[in-house]
Amino acid sequence: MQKGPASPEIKAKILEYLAKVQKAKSRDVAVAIGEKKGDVDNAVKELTAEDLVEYLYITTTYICLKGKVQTPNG
Amino acid sequence: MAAKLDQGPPNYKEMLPPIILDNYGKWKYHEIPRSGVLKHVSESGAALFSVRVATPRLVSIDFIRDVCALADEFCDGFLRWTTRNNIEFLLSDEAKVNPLIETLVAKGFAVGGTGAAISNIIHTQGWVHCHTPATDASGVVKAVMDDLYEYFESMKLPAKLKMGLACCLNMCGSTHCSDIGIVGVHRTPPRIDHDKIRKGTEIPSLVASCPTGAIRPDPKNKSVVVNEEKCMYCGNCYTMSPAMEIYDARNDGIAILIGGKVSNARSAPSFSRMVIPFLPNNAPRWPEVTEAIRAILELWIANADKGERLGEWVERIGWERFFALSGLPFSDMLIDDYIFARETFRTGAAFKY
Amino acid sequence: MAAKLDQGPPNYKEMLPPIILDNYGKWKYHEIPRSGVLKHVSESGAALFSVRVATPRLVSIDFIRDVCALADEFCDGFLRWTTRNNIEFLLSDEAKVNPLIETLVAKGFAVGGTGAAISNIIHTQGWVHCHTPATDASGVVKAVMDDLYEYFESMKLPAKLKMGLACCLNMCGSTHCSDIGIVGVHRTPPRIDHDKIRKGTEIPSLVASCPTGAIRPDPKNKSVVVNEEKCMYCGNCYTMSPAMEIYDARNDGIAILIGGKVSNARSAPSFSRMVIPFLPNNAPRWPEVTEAIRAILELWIANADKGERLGEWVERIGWERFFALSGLPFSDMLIDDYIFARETFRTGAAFKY
Amino acid sequence: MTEKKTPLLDELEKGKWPSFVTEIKRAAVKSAASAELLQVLERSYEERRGHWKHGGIVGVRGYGGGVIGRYVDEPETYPNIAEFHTVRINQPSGFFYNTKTLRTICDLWEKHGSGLTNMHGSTGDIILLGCKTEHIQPIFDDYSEAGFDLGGSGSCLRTTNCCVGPGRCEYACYDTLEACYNITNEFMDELHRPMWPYKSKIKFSGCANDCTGAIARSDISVIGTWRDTIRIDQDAVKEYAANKFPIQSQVCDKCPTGCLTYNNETQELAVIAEDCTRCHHCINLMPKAIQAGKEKGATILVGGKSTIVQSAFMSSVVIPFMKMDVEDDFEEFKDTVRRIWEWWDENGKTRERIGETIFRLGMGKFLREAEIPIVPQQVFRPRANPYVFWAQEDLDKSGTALDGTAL
Amino acid sequence: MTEKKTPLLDELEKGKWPSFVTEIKRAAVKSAASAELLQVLERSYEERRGHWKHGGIVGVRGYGGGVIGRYVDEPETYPNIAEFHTVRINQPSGFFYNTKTLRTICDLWEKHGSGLTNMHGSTGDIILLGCKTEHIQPIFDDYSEAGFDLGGSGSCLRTTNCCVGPGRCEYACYDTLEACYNITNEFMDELHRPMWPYKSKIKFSGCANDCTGAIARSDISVIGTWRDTIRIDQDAVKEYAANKFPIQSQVCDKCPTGCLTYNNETQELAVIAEDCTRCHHCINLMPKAIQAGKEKGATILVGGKSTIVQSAFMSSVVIPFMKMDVEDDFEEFKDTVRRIWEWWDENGKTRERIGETIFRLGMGKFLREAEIPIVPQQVFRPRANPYVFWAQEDLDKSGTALDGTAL
Ligand code: SRM
Ligand code: SRM
Ligand code: SRM
Ligand code: SRM
Ligand code: SF4
Ligand code: SF4
Ligand code: SF4
Ligand code: SF4
Ligand code: SF4
Ligand code: SF4
Ligand code: SF4
Ligand code: SF4
Repeated sequence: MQKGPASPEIKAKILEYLAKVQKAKSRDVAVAIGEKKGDVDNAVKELTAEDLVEYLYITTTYICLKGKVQTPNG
Repeated sequence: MAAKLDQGPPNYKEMLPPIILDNYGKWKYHEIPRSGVLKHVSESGAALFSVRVATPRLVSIDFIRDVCALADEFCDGFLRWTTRNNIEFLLSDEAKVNPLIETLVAKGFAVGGTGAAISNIIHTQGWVHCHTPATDASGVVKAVMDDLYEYFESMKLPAKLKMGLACCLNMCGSTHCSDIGIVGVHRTPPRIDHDKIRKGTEIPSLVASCPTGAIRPDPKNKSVVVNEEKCMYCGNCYTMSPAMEIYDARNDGIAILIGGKVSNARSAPSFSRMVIPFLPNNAPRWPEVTEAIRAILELWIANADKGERLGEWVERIGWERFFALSGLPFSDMLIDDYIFARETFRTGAAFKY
Repeated sequence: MAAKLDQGPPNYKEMLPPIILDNYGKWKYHEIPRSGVLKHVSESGAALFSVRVATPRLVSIDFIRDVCALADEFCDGFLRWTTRNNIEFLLSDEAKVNPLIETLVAKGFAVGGTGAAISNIIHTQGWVHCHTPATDASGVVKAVMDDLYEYFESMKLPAKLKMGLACCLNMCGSTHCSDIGIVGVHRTPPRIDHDKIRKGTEIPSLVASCPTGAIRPDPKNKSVVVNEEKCMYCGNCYTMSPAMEIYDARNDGIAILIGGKVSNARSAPSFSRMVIPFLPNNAPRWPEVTEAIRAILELWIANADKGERLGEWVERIGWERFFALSGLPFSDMLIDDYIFARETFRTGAAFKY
Repeated sequence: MTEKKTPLLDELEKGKWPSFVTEIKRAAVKSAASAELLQVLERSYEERRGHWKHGGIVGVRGYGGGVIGRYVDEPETYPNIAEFHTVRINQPSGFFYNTKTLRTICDLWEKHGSGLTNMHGSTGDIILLGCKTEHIQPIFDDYSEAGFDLGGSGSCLRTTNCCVGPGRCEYACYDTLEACYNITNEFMDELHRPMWPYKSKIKFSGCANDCTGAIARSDISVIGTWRDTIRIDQDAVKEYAANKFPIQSQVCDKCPTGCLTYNNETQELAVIAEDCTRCHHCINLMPKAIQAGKEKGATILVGGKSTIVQSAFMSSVVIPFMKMDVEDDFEEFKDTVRRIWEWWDENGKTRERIGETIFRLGMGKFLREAEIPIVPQQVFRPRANPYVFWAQEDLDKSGTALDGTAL
Repeated sequence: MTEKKTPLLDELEKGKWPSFVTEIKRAAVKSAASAELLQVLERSYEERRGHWKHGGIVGVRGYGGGVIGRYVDEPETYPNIAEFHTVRINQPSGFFYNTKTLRTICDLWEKHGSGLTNMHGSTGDIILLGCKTEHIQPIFDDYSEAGFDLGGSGSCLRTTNCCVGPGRCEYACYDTLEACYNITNEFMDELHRPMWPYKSKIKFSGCANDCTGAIARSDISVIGTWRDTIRIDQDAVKEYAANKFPIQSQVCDKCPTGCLTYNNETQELAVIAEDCTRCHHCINLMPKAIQAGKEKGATILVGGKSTIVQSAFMSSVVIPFMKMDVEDDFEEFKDTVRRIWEWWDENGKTRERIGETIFRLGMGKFLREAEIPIVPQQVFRPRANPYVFWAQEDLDKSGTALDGTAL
């Protein structure tokens, strides 16, 4: 994955895309928004630190907008 | 104060006793003066004694505190765990070894697991914490190790015996390369709660979660169907959705695989192979499982050459001979029919009876 | 007269000499008094002498008639072929053995192929008669056997050496389990003649003819397209339609596989393994091929234990060592990437350099 | 005959190994087709490519195989080999001949074809190499009259084949010659009328040496063996010892199971019977002293084939020991093979050899459905994965309500 | 605490092996959650089934893993374990501890959670077993403050793990403890931010004994070895001989390559250097007399994993020998691993471990594209099929006109 500050445009595109789906693999996000996967991963790192996006581990790790996917008892 | 991100694990250097810091990388040889004790001698002549003690792995903080008290008393506050969930007390003072062992024995600790012994069984969560187990982990381990305790505290086996237990096909216990592997197996496909699926499950992810592609969407029903011929009962779909109940109290149980190893000594690492496809979950003490394992173990003890791991012995005599000697039934369930099956077929006319 | 349907092959009983009829199934042991001669002794004490003579397999009727004349003179009119295209003259009279051999030698026949020798090379049609060959068969065999003739007429190898040649991947010569296998290989996908396809080819059959599913219909074009990534250059499509030219004079050639066997003696039957992915079709005498084979052979002779087949030797020393000793380049082409590749990967940390 | 030059091929008349070029030239003296073959072949040597096309149906009435159609790619230049088909004649068991039979073969072939043959094809047939379409039926008629029949081609039982067996070999554990003959005759329909997904081959080897290469080359491999223990003649052992034969190093040390011990003092050999895998090594080295046990028969293995599609397969054991008795007319074998073919015919895809069908659908399923008893001898080792398919009807389904309550 | 009965579990307090039931009971004294766990577990023992559900997001800010969400299936009955999540704490290299550190772990866990742990999880983490969602961030904050970090979960680099190595073992061929520590710190993003197709594990074993089980259990297995020849101390050999240690039968006869010879008279051991595969057997048996060579490093193997989907894989050799030097900051290793992961991230399907990706796409392609030199040590044996894929651009395409004429 890339290092250093992430591109604000990519971050915006990721949020926009994640709003449309329940959850997604970062590779699929990269393909969908036409960016390099490494850049998307880097942007996601910042978005999670900003509490906008979270990782979701069910058999594999997805990303989704914070709070979008419910817990079983929730 | 905010948490520090990415600071990494504690530095092991702070955890090393002075004798290790002084002799780091300079160990010359070791001896096993008695079962449960390793003596490592450095080029400098310094000797480090490790006293190995079993744990149930699932321990309370009070257990750890007890252990800490002993380590403070005998080991200047240093100890370690092994890759097999045993504790090793690290002593630089030989004079303290026997007192430590006496104290340990008095407190009911199990000392052993070195050399040609059974060590702790690598195992997993089971009914204690996981969602897809086909059996318990800690309970089976307890039952088996109680039964085989003599081989933990002595060193009278032909060679080391490494056991692993996993409570489902995910095989977190890495039983696939163990001398004896105990694997929890479901035997029935998931039971689908269509209402639950309609309420909450994202169907594409559910479909994708099945490793064998056994789950198809059923748009009419707004649910899914399972192709039972393709299902190998792994429970991955239950991980994705609680609507796919996989446990089945009457049909869950245990399979036994044997003969794997990972060391490169003598023979290449090898997979364990299934010899018993199913034994029932006869909790709390799984007598069928303990008996089956003891029988295999005793056959090995009686027949193996010195230094021969279980799998090395079976490979030497031939699996067909192992079945003859053990009296275990051989059935089509034991014949591979998965991706790499071909290499298991006997492409030759030479064999025993 | 109308032909008799389904009368089956001629009855072998009519082809057996009296000594065989008398001692059928009663043979006790055999000796190899000299290269090319087998002496089989019966429980009755009777001795049958077989004199083995090479053939080019592709023979004229006049050759067969010559042979018949000899068989009449020395063998009461009885002889046989071996499973490896040699002739065996069957003599019940020991006194005739040497005279026969002298006559054979005088006429230029090659006597040998018994015991620890190279026998005839099992081979196929090549440019003589087949439509998909990537090399000739008989010509390569002639070149190789001329070069290795000394090992046919003597018995000084470590063990038997069984060679096979197939002129394309169909492997009619069954080179896949030979000590040394010579395989004709195309290296380029078929060249499609779209006009020809439009004129005469039934496209569904053409699509179905490809073993790897590399051919797709191209309805727009009324033809087909080949997915070059999937094509392994077998030429099966050319069998279905002459519009799929597969030969490619500049790129066709020969691959060498070694170390296979089929007997169960000592070790289980095993596949041959590729050690040279390509040598050019340097007709008429394929010097690169004969040199490569001789080099492998001499390495084996110099290093193998007595009685050790080529593959048994390589397995004992390790393939990595074979490459080091032979100086043959190792490349990704030799690493399996097909269905059963996994078992060829070195899942262990022990190896030589 | 035209006297065209063949400088490249002429190179292949040099050297000590018998030359196929010489043979083609001999045939060319009498056959215009063979003469043209020489020309085409010389061209192939120049251009390094073949000149043949496959194709079309060339056959005889009532049969579906036995002939391979071949056409030269430039019929105008080579009119005599415009058609140049192969006829496969089923060889006698063990490739045994009397000269009369051989001469008949030659005479008929001189009359009808190129005068070139392969003795034998790689499957076992007498290969008559090169004739015109119009000659095929007459060829068959003439050969038939003379007592011959066609071999197989296409998706049928191919020409069977066997080792010399009891005809000349002390190792034969069953009568390979008779088995091959008898069983071939039993399956005439299967041989002559291709009706299966693909080809199927049977080879009969009298012992574990497998001199027909059955395990690699036949879908059904019949390999002689015995059920009891090797027999050792201690007197003969002493003779080997007297002749300074290295019994310890060559025989005992190379016994794969280490079950043979040689006592240097008593000069006696001993075997641990239950450890011997009947690999045949010791017998090969000391045929005068060691022989097979008394209870003889064969191991039946299934699935051998060469490379195309799924890789080469070797046959693998399905029946460790079967009696192969002439007296019983090989009935058990025939029955078994019928069940095996039936299963394959039912389940195999087009162009799928039985080994591939078994691999695709599972050995267990195959054995179950072909009603073959399941024994550990069928595998080198059991499965390494836990993916057992459980027949659901055998399980206790009484407690599996969705909510987990017992029913 | 309520005093419910647990007759089945009580059975597991009998016997000599330490009892996990006793441990849960000890924790139950202080933790209502652990007390309820005991009840649920007793029920599991009665009903022979589990009662847990997976799910949902439970994590800490900025991280994508390290916590496993767990929920009991009857939250009303068991409110204290309605949420009962696991927190994975990255253990120190080699599982070494001082008691101060351990007590800190205990104290913090007493404050926030069930008081139950696994020492250690099967991957290597300190497992804190059972806490509520609301406690997770505080747990992390407290542990972080005390110098701990989370381990991995999800599609990331998982917590790495190593053997005791130079800390206590004379066999260590490189510094496993430092390698594990240093390399883990290098890959913090990969460990904490799951972004790959699936999980990836690294285990470091100091020698061929592989005491971490790396070859079976890690995608990247780093196994210590040496490049030159074992060193034999003949005096020490004589000592073993004096102590009647069976050198010939236990050491030489079991050397897999037969390259060790013992001279009974001189009591000396000799090795044929080029035949030794460095299997470590002789060193294991005679650690005082035999040691590794001087040129030490590691073999890098790739692809190990357990059973799910394509079967269990063992790792296989990609780099036979690599220096693993602290002085170089393990740069070569880090570079290589980056290329390997990049290739996998590019080519792997979702939930495909790297071993499966390599198997699907071909070892040759993987090695080429990850720029790893190709050597025969990577395979047990070469391919048995002739299906070589030829890079078309490397071939001579000048003579392949459709009609076969040279161009
Ligand atoms: C402490 C530990 C390493 C650690 O970092 O924690 C360790 C320590 C030693 N191992 Fe190990 N091994 C340890 C797990 C393993 C494992 C992994 C496992 O158990 O899952 C293996 C691979 C198992 C396999 O092959 O399936 C392992 C295979 C070996 C071997 C090879 C045995 C063989 O012949 O196949 C040796 C050599 C020997 O025993 O002579 C060995 C040798 C040793 C020595 C003698 C090394 C030394 O000189 O210090 C240590 C004492 C061994 C003993 O107990 O007799 N160790 N050893 C692990 C103890 C686990 C436990 O609590 O029982
Ligand atoms: C004549 C023939 C059978 C036939 O029906 O035609 C035959 C005949 C004999 N074979 Fe064979 N074998 C014949 C093909 C084979 C084959 C198949 C092949 O060549 O494709 C094999 C399997 C090859 C393989 O393993 O790859 C074969 C593997 C053996 C072996 C096992 C050798 C080994 O150690 O692996 C023996 C035992 C021996 O040589 O001691 C053997 C032994 C024999 C004996 C000694 C048997 C006997 O007592 O009569 C015969 C003389 C062998 C010799 O030439 O030294 N025969 N033998 C075949 C001669 C072919 C030829 O012209 O050269
Ligand atoms: C003539 C013969 C080679 C020879 O020179 O001896 C031969 C020649 C052909 N074989 Fe073969 N095969 C011949 C024995 C074999 C063998 C060896 C054997 O039977 O022991 C094999 C390998 C064993 C096996 O069956 O797998 C063999 C495996 C193939 C294959 C690949 C089959 C597979 O499943 O992998 C093909 C391709 C096909 O069937 O389409 C094939 C296809 C062909 C065809 C029919 C090519 C075609 O597709 O039209 C060849 C006709 C050549 C011609 O010009 O007559 N031939 N073929 C052999 C038959 C002679 C005979 O009847 O005695
Ligand atoms: C906690 C632990 C078992 C234990 O009791 O020690 C564990 C527990 C789980 N494993 Fe595991 N695995 C654990 C080590 C392993 C290992 C062993 C290893 O790492 O050496 C393996 C086999 C090696 C491997 O990676 O292949 C392992 C192979 C799996 C798999 C199958 C992966 C595969 O590719 O075949 C799964 C299934 C999955 O990923 O969806 C899995 C999934 C799981 C999940 C997350 C179940 C799930 O899908 O939600 C389990 C959570 C249980 C729980 O209640 O917390 N776990 N898992 C181990 C981690 C503790 C730690 O961090 O130290
Ligand atoms: S083996 Fe299965 S049931 Fe057991 S802890 Fe791992 S995932 Fe859970
Ligand atoms: S149990 Fe496993 S194999 Fe069966 S449907 Fe669920 S995910 Fe698929
Ligand atoms: S190997 Fe290929 S080219 Fe040669 S005869 Fe067989 S099918 Fe024809
Ligand atoms: S040469 Fe073979 S693989 Fe290639 S397209 Fe033709 S049939 Fe298919
Ligand atoms: S297979 Fe056996 S019986 Fe047949 S010829 Fe060969 S050695 Fe003799
Ligand atoms: S047949 Fe083979 S296994 Fe049996 S004693 Fe002889 S050499 Fe040993
Ligand atoms: S792997 Fe080797 S170096 Fe590490 S602890 Fe085990 S024996 Fe020692
Ligand atoms: S390391 Fe293994 S191969 Fe090398 S000498 Fe020692 S025992 Fe033999």
